Amino acid sequence: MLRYTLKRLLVMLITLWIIITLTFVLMVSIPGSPFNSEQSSNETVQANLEKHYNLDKPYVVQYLLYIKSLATFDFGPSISQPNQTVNDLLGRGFPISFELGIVTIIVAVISGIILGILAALRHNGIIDYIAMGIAVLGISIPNFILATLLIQKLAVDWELLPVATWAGPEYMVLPVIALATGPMAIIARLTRSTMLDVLTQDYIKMARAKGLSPWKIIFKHALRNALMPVVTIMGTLLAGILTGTFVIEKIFAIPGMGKYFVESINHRDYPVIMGTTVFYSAFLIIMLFLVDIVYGLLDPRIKVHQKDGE
Amino acid sequence: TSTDSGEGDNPKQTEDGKKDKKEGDKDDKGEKVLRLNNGTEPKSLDPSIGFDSVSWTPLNNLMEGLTRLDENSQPQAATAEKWDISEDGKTYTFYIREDAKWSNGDPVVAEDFVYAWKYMLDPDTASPAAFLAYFIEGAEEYNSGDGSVDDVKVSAKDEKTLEVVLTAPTGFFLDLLTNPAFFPINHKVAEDNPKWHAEADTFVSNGPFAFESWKHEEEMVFVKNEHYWDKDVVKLDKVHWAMVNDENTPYQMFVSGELDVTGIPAELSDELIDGDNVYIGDQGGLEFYRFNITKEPFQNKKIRQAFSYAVNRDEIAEFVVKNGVKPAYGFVSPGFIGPDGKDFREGNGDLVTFDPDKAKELLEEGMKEEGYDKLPEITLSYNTSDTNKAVAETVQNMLSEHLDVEVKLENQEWNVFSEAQMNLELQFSRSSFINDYSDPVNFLESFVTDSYMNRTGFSSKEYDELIKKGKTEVDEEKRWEYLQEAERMLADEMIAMPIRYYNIVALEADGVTGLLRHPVGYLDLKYADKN
Amino acid sequence: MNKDEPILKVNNLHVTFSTYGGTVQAVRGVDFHLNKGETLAIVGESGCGKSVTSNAIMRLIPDPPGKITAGNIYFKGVDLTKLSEKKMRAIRGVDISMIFQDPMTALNPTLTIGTQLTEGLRQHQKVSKEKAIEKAIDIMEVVGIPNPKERLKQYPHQFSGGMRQRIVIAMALICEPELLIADEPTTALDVTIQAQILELFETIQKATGVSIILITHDLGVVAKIADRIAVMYAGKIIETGNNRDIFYQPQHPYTKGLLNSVPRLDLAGEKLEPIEGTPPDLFSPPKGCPFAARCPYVMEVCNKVFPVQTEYTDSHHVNCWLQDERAKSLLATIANE
Amino acid sequence: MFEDKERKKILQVHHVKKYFPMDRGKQLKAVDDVTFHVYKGETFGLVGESGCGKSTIGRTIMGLYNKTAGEVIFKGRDVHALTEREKHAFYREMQMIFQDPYASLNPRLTVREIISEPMEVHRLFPNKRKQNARVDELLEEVGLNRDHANRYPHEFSGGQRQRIGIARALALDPEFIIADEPISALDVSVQAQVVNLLKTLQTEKGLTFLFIAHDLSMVKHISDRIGVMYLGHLVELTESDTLYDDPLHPYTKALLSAIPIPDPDIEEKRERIILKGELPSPIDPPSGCVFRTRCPVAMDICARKTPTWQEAKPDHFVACHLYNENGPKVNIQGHNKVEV
Amino acid sequence: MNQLKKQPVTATNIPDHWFKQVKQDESQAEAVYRPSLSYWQDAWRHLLKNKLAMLGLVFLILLGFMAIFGPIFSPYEVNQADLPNQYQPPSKKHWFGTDALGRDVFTRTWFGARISLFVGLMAALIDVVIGIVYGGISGYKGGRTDNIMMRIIEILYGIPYLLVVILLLVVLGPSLTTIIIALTVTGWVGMARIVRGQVLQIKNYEFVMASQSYGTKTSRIIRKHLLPNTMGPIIVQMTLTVPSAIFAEAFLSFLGLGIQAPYASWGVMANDSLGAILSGNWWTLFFPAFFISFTMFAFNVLGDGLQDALDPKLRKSR
Ligand SMILES: Nc1ncnc2c1ncn2[C@@H]1O[C@H](COP(=O)(O)OP(=O)(O)OP(=O)(O)O)[C@@H](O)[C@H]1O
Ligand SMILES: Nc1ncnc2c1ncn2[C@@H]1O[C@H](COP(=O)(O)OP(=O)(O)OP(=O)(O)O)[C@@H](O)[C@H]1O
Ligand SMILES: [Mg+2]
Ligand SMILES: [Mg+2]
Repeated sequence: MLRYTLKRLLVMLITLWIIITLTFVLMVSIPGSPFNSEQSSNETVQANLEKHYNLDKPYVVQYLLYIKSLATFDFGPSISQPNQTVNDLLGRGFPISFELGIVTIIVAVISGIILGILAALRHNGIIDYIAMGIAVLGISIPNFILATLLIQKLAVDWELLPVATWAGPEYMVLPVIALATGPMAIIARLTRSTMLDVLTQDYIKMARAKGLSPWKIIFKHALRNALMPVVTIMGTLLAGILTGTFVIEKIFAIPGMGKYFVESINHRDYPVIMGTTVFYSAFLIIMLFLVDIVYGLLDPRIKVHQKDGE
Repeated sequence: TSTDSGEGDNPKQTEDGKKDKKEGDKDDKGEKVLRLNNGTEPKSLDPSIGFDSVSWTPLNNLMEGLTRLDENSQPQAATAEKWDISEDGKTYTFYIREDAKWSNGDPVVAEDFVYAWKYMLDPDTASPAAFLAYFIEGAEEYNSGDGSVDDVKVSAKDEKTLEVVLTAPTGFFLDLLTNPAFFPINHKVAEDNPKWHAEADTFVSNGPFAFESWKHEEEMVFVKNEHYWDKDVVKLDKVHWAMVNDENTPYQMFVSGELDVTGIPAELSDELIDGDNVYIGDQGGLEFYRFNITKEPFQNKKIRQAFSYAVNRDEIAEFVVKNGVKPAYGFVSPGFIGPDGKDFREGNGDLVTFDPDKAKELLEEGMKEEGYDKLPEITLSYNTSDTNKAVAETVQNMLSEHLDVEVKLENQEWNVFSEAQMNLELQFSRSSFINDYSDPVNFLESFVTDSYMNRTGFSSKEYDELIKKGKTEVDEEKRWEYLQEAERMLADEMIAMPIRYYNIVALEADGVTGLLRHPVGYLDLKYADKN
Repeated sequence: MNKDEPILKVNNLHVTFSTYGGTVQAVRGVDFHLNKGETLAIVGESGCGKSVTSNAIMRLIPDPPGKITAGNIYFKGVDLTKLSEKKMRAIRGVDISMIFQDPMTALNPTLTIGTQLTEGLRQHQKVSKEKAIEKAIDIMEVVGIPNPKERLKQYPHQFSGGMRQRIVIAMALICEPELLIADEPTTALDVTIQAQILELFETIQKATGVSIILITHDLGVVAKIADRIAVMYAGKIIETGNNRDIFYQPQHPYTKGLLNSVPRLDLAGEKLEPIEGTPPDLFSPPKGCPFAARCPYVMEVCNKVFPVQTEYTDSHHVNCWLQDERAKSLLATIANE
Repeated sequence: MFEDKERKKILQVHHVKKYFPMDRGKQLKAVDDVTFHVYKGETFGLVGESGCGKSTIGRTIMGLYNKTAGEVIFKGRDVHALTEREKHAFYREMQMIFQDPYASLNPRLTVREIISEPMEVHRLFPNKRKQNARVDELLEEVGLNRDHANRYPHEFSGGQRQRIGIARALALDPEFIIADEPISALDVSVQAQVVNLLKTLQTEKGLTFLFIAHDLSMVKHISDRIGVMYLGHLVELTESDTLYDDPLHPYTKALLSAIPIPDPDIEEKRERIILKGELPSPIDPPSGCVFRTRCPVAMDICARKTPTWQEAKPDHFVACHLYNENGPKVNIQGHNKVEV
Repeated sequence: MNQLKKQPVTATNIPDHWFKQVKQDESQAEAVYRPSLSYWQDAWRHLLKNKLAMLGLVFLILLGFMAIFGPIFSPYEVNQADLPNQYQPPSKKHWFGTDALGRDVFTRTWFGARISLFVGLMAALIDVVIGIVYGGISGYKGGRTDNIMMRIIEILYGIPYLLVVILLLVVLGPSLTTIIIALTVTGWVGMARIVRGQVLQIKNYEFVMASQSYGTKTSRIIRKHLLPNTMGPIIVQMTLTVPSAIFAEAFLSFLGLGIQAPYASWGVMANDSLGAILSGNWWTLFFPAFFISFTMFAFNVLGDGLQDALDPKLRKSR
């Protein structure tokens, strides 16, 4: 196990390194620099700025400098927010995005699963159609439209909830709904199809033959098995929610890190681009790894280290 | 000189405010709390580094320079009680108020200014605003690494006296000093803690407000500064700054009472713009389209002119951009008062008009001159934004309707766009300009040969000469004339086609009064009140 | 008919499934009974409706698409087809238990053996967890699983096929049912393991007196363990009788064919005589005898009318027109062959 | 069957091992040192419990698995040393029928496509017409009719499907067919159909069969010689009648006794050797003799020494310490007691 | 054998001559009684029976029809602006109202349908092709190859998409092709993972080994044996790809990659009209959004139907 973990860790590091390198190449090959956004119409000023951020050095040197700073977990200063280091930005934004992401995932998973179960239990019945109708809507309405709509109705017109900002639990309700709807829909569809499959399994029949109540059968016997595919997509889903929150964070004025993924690139804020990329990729790779582990926990048949080779 | 990036229309100077309903109950026990929206986290509250409105708007209320703009947007004595100007107009001597104090109780001294400005000019500081101080002798050399800090002609004559020597007489220098880049820095604090400006606890201010708390990316809270020399006129107890960077949300927060001031989403303009609680004011800035005269067919002046005549700017302002913006019939936006007391704009009158017949005529002539049967393909590029797109679509439609010219549209990501524009790769492209300081020359100097802002391929010795004179002429009236002539020349050559001016629009909640806004300058809450 | 009231009596049971392709008439009028303490084997080809019959007794036909369209199932005098789902649930696992065909799939891979063993007990008898575990350990010893205490904490995949099947049996027995339905309990197992399991069945029946319905297509197993045998073909029971009746005096050509097609280890070199052809399609079962298409002695009547039941002996009943008076001559020629 | 020692060995399997790598460097010894040969024209049966390595041997012989050690000699050439081209030719001489008639036919191909695929791969026919004619011929050979060619597997019963599988194996006209449990998934009444078909084909075409099954009664019925496997090892090998009349290995005896006989009277009198315990894991098999953990007559030596594969009687091979030259005679008697 | 029968039961109403042995037709005994349909016919029959799927199909055909002919029915040009006439609610003159520049929303909606449907379908198709090839190889080869190919996918996930998009913009310039490239450059990843999972599972089926046993080449095995059996999940994934491609197109157009103003796809139209929620000019947002949902719905039910129809009835008949 230890050897396996170490091996896996090494592969992760190599993957990460390739991502960083490719990102660096992409970054410097697109037009624009952090400073040509008119601010420094003056060449001297421009030169000063470039020198300050080592951008006057050859790319190779910049790359090596960057790798070096990475090794010390110091992503350097942000260019567009000079008082802050990338560590500051991520350190502040990540917990918020993570909180939002986790709550969203929980809501999406729970509601998606319930919807999926209902649909599966009433296969081809009216409830099935309604649940899948909701799922179709959920997938086809983008979250920014939903968010604006929710604010207008729930917060402005009916005054049930605050409009925006991040000042307490009630501020989380609307963004979570807006973010969770899409994943919920996908999870609902997934749960439905696996549930339909699981419900025909012999062990479900066995459970019924024991005279267990339908609820016990669903939650104890069926659900766990039906969850496997949901877990599979969880890693990328969570990672996706972390980056995909940009629009929602913007609309709800949530101080998360979603915006850095977009703004760092818009501003050509090189250190932040690299920082977010490293952070996100590492997170994603770790999530995928965790998913494997959770997979093993959910299904005792699967041992983590057997998943690949087979 | 600065054009806005990406954000397009709603330049950040349209400040918003906010009111937190929940906290309101608690604070409203007689406390006057104004809730505003700063849009985003300030880039930096270091006066030398900030250099954008999200930084300088809060800074303008925390700090104060030697001068401050009054309700007529004229510089008035602030930290400086009074000043002398030498006869050649190059040496300024400022006398700092005795009662000017920092929020930690330290007196504001001349050394604080010297420190701040030299710090700004230090090449290692890499201040993006440093060029603003190039009017000071020795500044440019020092900043570019050619000179020494000792040659920068800023000095503290004594504790409260500051002397500045300029390279040339500069009519708008006092105006320039209202810019946050010229704010003082408490040198004792700064030497002790170079990061003093990064957090609320370490921040020392000398303006109407002091920094109470700063939750990064979330909220800033200012309180009335008890050490401010003019604290009696400050009526607000607190200012909350939210950071909501969206078009619709701030308005929705305003409606639900979470903000006191906000902008108007374009789509609601028709509905709201005529309301009593709407403030509309000029803003020094222009949206315009550049012709690249190195690319066909815009090497031809008549064709350029034809394009300009074919655009109905009234309709663009009224139906497309909305929000009470004014169509631009000249380059320099209204709001710059000349020595005769007249607005620069009024003085020079309308330089471009909408005249489809004349446009057609000119186009034909132009085409004949160039020997075109058909115009080469024309692509209009703009940087991505909803309003930019709508304007471009409209212009496209107008050119098609009035000139029978089919123009292709192309939008690009901001950085890609601006780099292409700078490299003269774009044929016909959108631009915008927001004044950095309050003088017509600020815009006009963009088109001198070699200017970073030129981006059209235009080069005229005559024009360069006019601008040079427009900058250094001591006689204000003459200076004004040079500038007006330059503007007329720009219109005649038609190397850029004005579309519309910028403005500031704000919705203010009932009872909110006394917010000062300037065509060039930053929101001032010194006199603001809320009942 | 036996004097003491049978524990289970199935009358004219019909089960259908509606599918895209049409309606499958999986069970088409099955009658049989089961006496207390006896073992009834239901044999027949794959797809003839054995499992559907047993599921119908448990009322475990998935509905939709399945439905019991006619017939009664009397368990100790109560008609199970009329019971509410809730009452039925109280019977399942307590009075009637079931063992499923495939031990690999009948156990939930994600739950421990202990959980799966005890949950039925806890549901029905509301015993404490400790009690339930005690009982589970006992029953695991009965079915012959060593170290039951540790084994309870393990997952199905940690057991071999034979052990899993024993666990499934233990699960069926834990509430001490009166009727045990075993649907091909050894089909998935190897002969040496099968031998162990069959032994186990006999032991348990001796100990508890449980009545067993054993569903299988392995005639060897039947010969060893069954008291009575019902031969099923295409949704109908075509011959029933005591163990020896069926093996030594099979009357139905299908039963004979079945016996002939099995290679005998003890009889060397004998040629196998397979039943040619395949069973009919249950989407549109033939009007007459379903075996007619494959029957070497088919008569015109066979294609038209389903044979009435003939009582060959007291205990031995056949549905075949060859038993009819009018087919005597034919029957005689067959006997001479 | 009655030809003499001069019979030609068409296939020789010499000390073949097939280990599957597992995690943590462990190995699953699916086939461990197996030696036997098959004569031309005979049917060689291979029996054993599920998971004992029968399919693995079959697949290793076919070259579908790479061997771990040993040699597979088919008609004098080592199968695993063939070049790509030789291999292609080899497939035409040896074919395989698969265990599961449901899983071994692609549900989305027509019967014609299934049967003609090997011919297409080997480019046997210049045009489609000839190929189709051959498909029709094959279908009739295995007792289906040509109308069936355009249907899909799911429209057939298990027996019919297995015939399709057989037709596919015959498509390349092989001399040698490995039948990997071709009947175990079928109903008894259908099993006989398929077995009879295979027998007929054998006599008609002079085929050689390696017939794999776990049902000893069926294997005995069809085979000339039988090998009994246990946990990757061959434990006994002899003529099929001899095996039944005079089994030597305790496992063979247990196996024979465990097979239920469809005859109540015999069943009633019959005594069984019930093996205790379960099949050990091939990942770490018992030391010495792999059967010793379940063997009713296990001795000390069984745990220490692996029994050698030897000809205990003429043409009767066994791997058991009871029959080792220096093995203790006493135990043979002890062993005889448990006999059926 | 000849024990006495007790009272033979006789069905008296049956004519005696029926009790004669008859010859049974041998071939009939072998006949398969199930209606004989080819695989695709069978699938098609199932699809036809699925009312919802048919509804979806009809909707899609209708959408396609309107995309082609819708703009022709309208008296307005797609880009014909009429500024003073902006934001007219739906009326007889403008069925779907007018937008911010006074253009006819009805005309623009159908024009947008062309782009959105094209982009959605193309993206889905290309995703499928690349995903199948990549996932198929990765899953089939397994082991080290699979491992490396999966790491490459992780890398693709990790690289900031926006950077790639901007690079594409710079290198290729705006066009429909660019947008399709941008949509598919990473879009296939999900599909590849799904195909891989399926192939990993299916490659262990015996029919694959059977095919190997006579020397079939890998490419043929993937093509003939593995892929046809992975259709179900592929179809589901495809139905999800279509709407997400439609929205992604809007985002990319916003960045300047795709279709250029004044032409607009549904996604762009919806994007541009977000303010309608505040202002009450609902029609500008509603129509494009509605048709996106509508398309999504149609694809979904059709996809579900297809999946059902293509599912091998393997298990059922067993
Ligand atoms: N859920 C179902 N939907 C449709 N048809 C079904 C269903 N369950 C069973 N059938 C059909 O009912 C018939 C009888 O099936 P059953 O499972 O009882 O056969 P069996 O005798 O148990 O066969 P086996 O020996 O293979 O288990 C078959 O034709 C089968 O196709
Ligand atoms: N590809 C493989 N990878 C790993 N282990 C394998 C593989 N194929 C077979 N095995 C293992 O090798 C052993 C022998 O398997 P094999 O399939 O040869 O058994 P068998 O005798 O054919 O059994 P059955 O009668 O069930 O078909 C088993 O333990 C099996 O799990
Ligand atoms: Mg069954
Ligand atoms: Mg096998």
